[in-house]
Amino acid sequence: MTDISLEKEQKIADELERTFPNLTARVRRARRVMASLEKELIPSVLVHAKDNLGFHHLSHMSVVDWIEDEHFEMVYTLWNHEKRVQLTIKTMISRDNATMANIDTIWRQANTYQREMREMFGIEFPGFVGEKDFLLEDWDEMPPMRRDFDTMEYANKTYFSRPGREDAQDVRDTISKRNGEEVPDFAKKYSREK
Amino acid sequence: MPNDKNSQKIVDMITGFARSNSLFMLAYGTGCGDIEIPPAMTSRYDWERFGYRKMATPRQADVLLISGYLATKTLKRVIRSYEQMQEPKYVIGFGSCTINGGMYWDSYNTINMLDHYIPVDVYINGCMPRPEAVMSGLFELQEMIKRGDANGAQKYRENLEWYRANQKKIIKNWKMPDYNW
Amino acid sequence: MAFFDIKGLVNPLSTLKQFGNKPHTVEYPKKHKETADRYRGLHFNDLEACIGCGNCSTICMNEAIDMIHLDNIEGSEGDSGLRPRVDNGRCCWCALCVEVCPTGSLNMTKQDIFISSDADAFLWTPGVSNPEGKDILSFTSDEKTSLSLFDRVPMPEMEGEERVKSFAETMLYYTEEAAREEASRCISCSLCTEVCPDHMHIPEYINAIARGEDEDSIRIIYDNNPLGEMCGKVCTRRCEDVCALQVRGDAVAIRWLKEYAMSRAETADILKEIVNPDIQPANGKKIGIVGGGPAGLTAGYYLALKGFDVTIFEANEYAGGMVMYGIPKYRLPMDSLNKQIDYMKSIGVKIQFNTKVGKDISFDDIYKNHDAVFVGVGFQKPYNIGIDGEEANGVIPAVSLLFDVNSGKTPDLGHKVVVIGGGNVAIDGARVSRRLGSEVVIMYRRRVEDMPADWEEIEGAEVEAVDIMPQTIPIEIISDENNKVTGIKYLKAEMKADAGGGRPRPVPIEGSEAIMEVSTVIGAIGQEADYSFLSDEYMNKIEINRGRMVVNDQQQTKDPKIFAGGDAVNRTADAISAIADGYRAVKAIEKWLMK
Amino acid sequence: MDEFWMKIIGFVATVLLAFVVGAVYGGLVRKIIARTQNRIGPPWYQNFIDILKLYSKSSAINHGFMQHIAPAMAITASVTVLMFVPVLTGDGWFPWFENLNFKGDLIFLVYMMVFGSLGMALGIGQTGNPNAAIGVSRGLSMMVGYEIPFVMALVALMVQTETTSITGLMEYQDQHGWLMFSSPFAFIAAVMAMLGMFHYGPFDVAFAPSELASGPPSEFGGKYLALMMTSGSIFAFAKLVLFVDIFMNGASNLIILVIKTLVLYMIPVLYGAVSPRYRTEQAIRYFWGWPTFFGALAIIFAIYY
Repeated sequence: MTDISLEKEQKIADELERTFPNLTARVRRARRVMASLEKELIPSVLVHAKDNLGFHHLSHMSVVDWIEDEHFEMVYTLWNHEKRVQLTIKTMISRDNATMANIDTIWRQANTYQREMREMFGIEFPGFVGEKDFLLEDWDEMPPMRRDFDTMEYANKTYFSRPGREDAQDVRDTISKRNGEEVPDFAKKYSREK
Repeated sequence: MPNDKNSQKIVDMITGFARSNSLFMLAYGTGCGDIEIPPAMTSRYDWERFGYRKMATPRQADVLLISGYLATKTLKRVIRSYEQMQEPKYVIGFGSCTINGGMYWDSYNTINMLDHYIPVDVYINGCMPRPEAVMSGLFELQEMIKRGDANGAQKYRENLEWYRANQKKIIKNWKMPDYNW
Repeated sequence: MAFFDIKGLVNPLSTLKQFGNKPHTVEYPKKHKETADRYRGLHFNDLEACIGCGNCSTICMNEAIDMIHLDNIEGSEGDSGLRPRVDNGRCCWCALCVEVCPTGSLNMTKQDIFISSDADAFLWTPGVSNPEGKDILSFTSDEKTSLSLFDRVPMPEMEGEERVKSFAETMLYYTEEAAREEASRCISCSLCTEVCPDHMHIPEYINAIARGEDEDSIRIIYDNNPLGEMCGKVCTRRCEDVCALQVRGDAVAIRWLKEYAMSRAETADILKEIVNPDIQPANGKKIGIVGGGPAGLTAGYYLALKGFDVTIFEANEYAGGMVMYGIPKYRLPMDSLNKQIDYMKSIGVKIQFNTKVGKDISFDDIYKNHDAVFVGVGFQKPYNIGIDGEEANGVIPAVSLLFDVNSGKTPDLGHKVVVIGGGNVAIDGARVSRRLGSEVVIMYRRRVEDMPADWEEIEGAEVEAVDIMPQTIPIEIISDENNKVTGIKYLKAEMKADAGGGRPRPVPIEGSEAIMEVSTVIGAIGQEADYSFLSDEYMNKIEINRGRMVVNDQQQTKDPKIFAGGDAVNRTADAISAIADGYRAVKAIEKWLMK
Repeated sequence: MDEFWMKIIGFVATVLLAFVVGAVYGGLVRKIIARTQNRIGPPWYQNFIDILKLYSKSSAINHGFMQHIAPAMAITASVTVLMFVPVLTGDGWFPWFENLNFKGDLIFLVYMMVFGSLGMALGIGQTGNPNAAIGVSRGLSMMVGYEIPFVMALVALMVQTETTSITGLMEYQDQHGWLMFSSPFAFIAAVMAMLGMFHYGPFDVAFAPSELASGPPSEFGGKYLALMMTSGSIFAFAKLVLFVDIFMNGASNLIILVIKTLVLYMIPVLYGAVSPRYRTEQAIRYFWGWPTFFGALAIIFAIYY
C-alpha cells in the first residue's frame, strides 16, 4: 500500500464527527480510525457504521480495566472490506455498575464476546440472552479478569503446590546474614524481588 | 495382588506381555502437548510399531494421555473419561504442567498437581516433550506393566475418598454419575 | 460427485506407488534424531563457575528456580554459596535463566528425555544430578547472546593535555541518562555488599537510581556511610571486583553511580533536607574523637544521630584527615568534602580544628572528660626510602608533597621528578608533580601489572605523560656540594620466580647500573602511625602490634573505654575500611554505654 | 457316529482356521496401510496381541442385556455364515471343511450376512451412545447401498447357473470354468460391492475414528470389543471364502485357498489404503452407480446367456 494520503480515513472520521455531536474521531495512521464517545450512543454509532459507512464486519470486542480511574473501557473493532479501513470505537463505562448495551442483535458474533466479557469482567448486557457458563464452570468468585482479583492468592487457596521447596533461600538474605548487614526497611523496596 | 518376580505366574507374564504390547491411548487433547502426538503416531515416529494405537473412546482405551495443563473445566471431563475406562488402565502425564503447574502455576483456572485428582503412572517431563520423550515414557510404562508396578487404578480405588475430596474441592457443582467398576 | 465417476474411482490408486518407497520412520529407540542447534534440553550448571548470584531464580517467571545450599559448597567473597535448583514441574524451557546468567555457568544440554513415575524426582539440582551434562551442552550463554549488559557506560574524562594544566577534576562523571542506563545493568545480586568493608546497601541504592529515585538513593547511602560523595570519587571499590557482571564483562560502575547520586545534593542544606535524619534526643553521654579522618567523622556522625555529645579533635585546619590532605584535589575537590563535613556539623557534630592532641590538648584530658574515646589517627609519618643520599635536599615524601599542595602551597620541584613506589600515593605524587610543571618518572621494582595502584590511576598517569619505569631499583641518590639532588643511580631488575612459591621477586641485573639526572626525588613507599600523643600509661593499656592498635571485632582496644579505627587499626588502609571501623565502633560504643 | 464327530471337529477347526487367517490378514492390512503411509507399521501378529489383551481386560460397565447380546449375535452370525460356506472342496486332505452347505443356501447367506449387523444395531441402540447411533445409521444406510449390486450379482449367477446352492455353483464351475470369466459383469459388480462390505476406506464412514469416536463399537470395550474383533476376523474370512467359492470355484487345499483369498482381499485393502473417506450419501451414490449398472448388465447377460 503506497497510499499514505489518509484521505479516506479522514473522510470517515469527519463523517462520524458530523453525524454524532459528542463523538471525537481521529486518524491514527493509514487504515486505522479511532473514535470515542459516551456509552449511550454506542448502538446507534455501530448501526450507523454498519449500515451507512460499510463497516460490515465486527472483528473484535474487548474490555480494558482502568482500575485506577474506576472504569472499564469497551472497545469495538470494525472492519470495512471495501475501503480496507479499521474503525475502533471506544467508550468508558462505570466500574461499579458495569452495564453495556447488548449488540448481538447487530452482529451475531458479539454473542460470544459478550458472554466472555460477562464472565471474565462481570459486565452485564441487559436483554442479552446467552448461556451463563462459558469458559468457567460454577464460578462464584469475582470475575477473574478484573484487576482487583488476586489470581495468585486464589490459585494458592484452590490448588495444590508440590511440597519440597521450602528450603529455598534468598541470596540477599543469605549475604546480609553472613556479613551482619542490616538493610533498613525503607530500602527494602529496592531489594531484588523474591 | 502385587506380583513379585518369584511368584509371578505364567498367566501374569502372558497378560503382562499382551497388555504392555498393545496400549490403546485415549486421545484426549487436553493441552498444548497434544501437538506432540501427531509426529509420534504418524510416519515420522510411527508408534504403531509397538502396538500403540489411538482409540477414540474411553471404553476401549488402556492409557489416558494427559497432554499438558488441565483447566478445571477440562478436569471434570478427564475424571469422567478416566472412570469410564476399563481396567487395567494407566495415566501418563506429560509436560511440566501435570507435575507442578508448569507455566500456568498461578492461573485461576488450571490445576497444578495432576496426581491429586487422578493417579499418574508415568510422568514425561518437558514443555513440551519431544515425540521421542513421549515414546520413551510409553516404554517406561511398558516396563512398569511387565513388572506389575503400574497400579494407578488400584491406588485410585483404594484412596477414592481422598481423590474425591480433592476433585470436589475444585468441581463445586458435582453432578457426575458413579461408575460401577 | 456423479453417479458414474470414473476419475474419482481410479485416481486414488496412483497413491499405491508409495509402496515402493523406503519408510521414512525414525526407528526410535534404535536410532536417534539429532537435536537442533541450540536445542533447549535439561539444565546443566557448572558448580565451579557459578557464583550463586540468583539471577536465574529472579528472572524465572514460573518461580521454578530456587537457590539452595549444597553440602560441599561454602560461600566466599564473590560467591553466595547458593546454587540453583530447578523444579521441572514448573520449568517451561524458555531459557531466560541461561540468557541472564552473568557467569555463563548455567546452560542447557541436548538431553531432552526426563521420565519418572515419581513426581518428586523432577525437583533436581543441575550440575549435581547430571555431571555428564557438561559434554552435551546445547543452548549455551555467550557474550553475544546473553541478555546481561556486559559493557559499562563510558565515563567522560578530561583530555590528558588539559588535565595537567590545573587541579580541576579529571573525571566528568555521569549525566542523568548515563547513570540510569548504567544503574539498570545491575542485577541486584548483592554479592558486592559482602566485600564492601562497610557493607553498604549497594543493590538498593543502585536500584533506586535506576528507578529515578535519587533522593532515596542518597538516604540509603547515608544509612551507613556519611561520606558517600567522597567514596563516590575515591573509594578503592573492592565491590566492583566481585561484581557478577565482572566475570565476563565490565563490573557495574558502583563508585561512579554513588558519585552520581550524591552529586544530586549540591549543598549541605540540600543534603540535610534530603537525608532528613532522625536525630534522637541527647542522652548526656560525651564522646571524644581523636582525629577527624573518615573513621572519626563516621563515628562522630552516627553517634551524634544517636543523641551522644560528640567532639572531634582535629589537628589541621580542615577535617578529613588523609582524605583531605592525602588525595589530590583533581580527584576529590575540597568543596565536596567540606560540604559533607558541613552537613555533619549541622546535625550537631562538634569539631575542634587546629587542635593537635598531645600538643594543644592532652590525651589524658580527653580520656577523663568523656565517657568513651574513639581514636582514628591514621598513618601520618612516611617511611624513609632507605637508600644512600636520602638526607639530600630535594628528597621529599609523597605525603608531605600532597599535604603541602592541598594546603595551598606550590612547591618548586625543578624540571624532573622521580617518584619511587607503585601505590596510589606514588601515582598521586607523580600526577601532582605533573601539574606543578615537571617531567615525572615513576620507578617501581616490579612489573606494571604488579603495581598495587588502581588501574584507572595508572592509566590516568600514562595519559598525563608520566613515564613509568618498571623493574627499576634505585640504589643511590646523588647530590651536589650544596646537598641538592642532582641525580639518582638505579639498577634494572628481572623477575625471578620465588622459590617459596610467593609472588615473583625482582632480582637486580649485574652491570645494568645507570644514572638519571633529576631535580627532586619523591618517596612513596608507605607510612606509619605516630603515637607520640599517647603517654606511656596509655601505650601500655592499649596494646600496639607492629605499629597498629589491637582491637577486637567491635573496635574496642584493651582499654574498654578506648575504641579505635581507621588506618591505625586495619591493614587495608583505605577510606571505606576506616568508615566501616567508625560505623562498627558506633554500634559498640552505644552497646557499651547504653546497656 | 464317526462322521458326526468328524463334523464337530471340522466345525471347530474351521472356526479356528477362520480366526487365525482372519487375524493374520487383519495384521497384514495394518502393515499394508502403514507402508502406503510410508511408515513401518506393527508386526503381523499385532492383532493377536490386541485381542488377547482385550480378553484380559475387565468389562465392568454395561448398559443392559441387549448390549451383551450384540457381540454374541455378531459372532453367531459370522460363525453361521462360515458354517454354510464350504471352505475346502472335493477330497482335499481335510474334507470336513465343507461343513453344512446345502442347496438353496445362497439366499440364506445373504440374509445371514446382514443378521450380525442388525444384531449389533440392536445392542448399540441400548447403549444410548449418540456416536454409536450415528455410526449404526450410517452403516445401515451404506448397507442398503452395497447390498443392491451384491444381490444383483448373485441373482445373475443364480439365473445363469440355475441354482442357489454354493455347491451347485461350484459344480457348474467344474464344468464351465470359473464364473468370474463366464459371468464377468457379475464379478465386477460383486467386487465393487465387496469394497463396501469390508468397511475399509473410502467406505469407513460408519466407524470414522475420531470423528465419531469409533462409531458403532464406541460403548464396547474390553471383552466385548475382543469378541467383536474375533467375529470380524472370522466374518472377513467367511466372506472371502464365499467369494472364492462362487467366482473362483473354491479351493481344494489350504495353500490355494490362501492365495485366492489373499488376492481377492487385496482389492478392498489396497483400494481402502489409498482412498479418502466418502460421506454416507456419496458412498450410496457410488454403489448405485457403476456397481448397480454392472449388476443390471450381469442379469441381462445371464438372461441372454
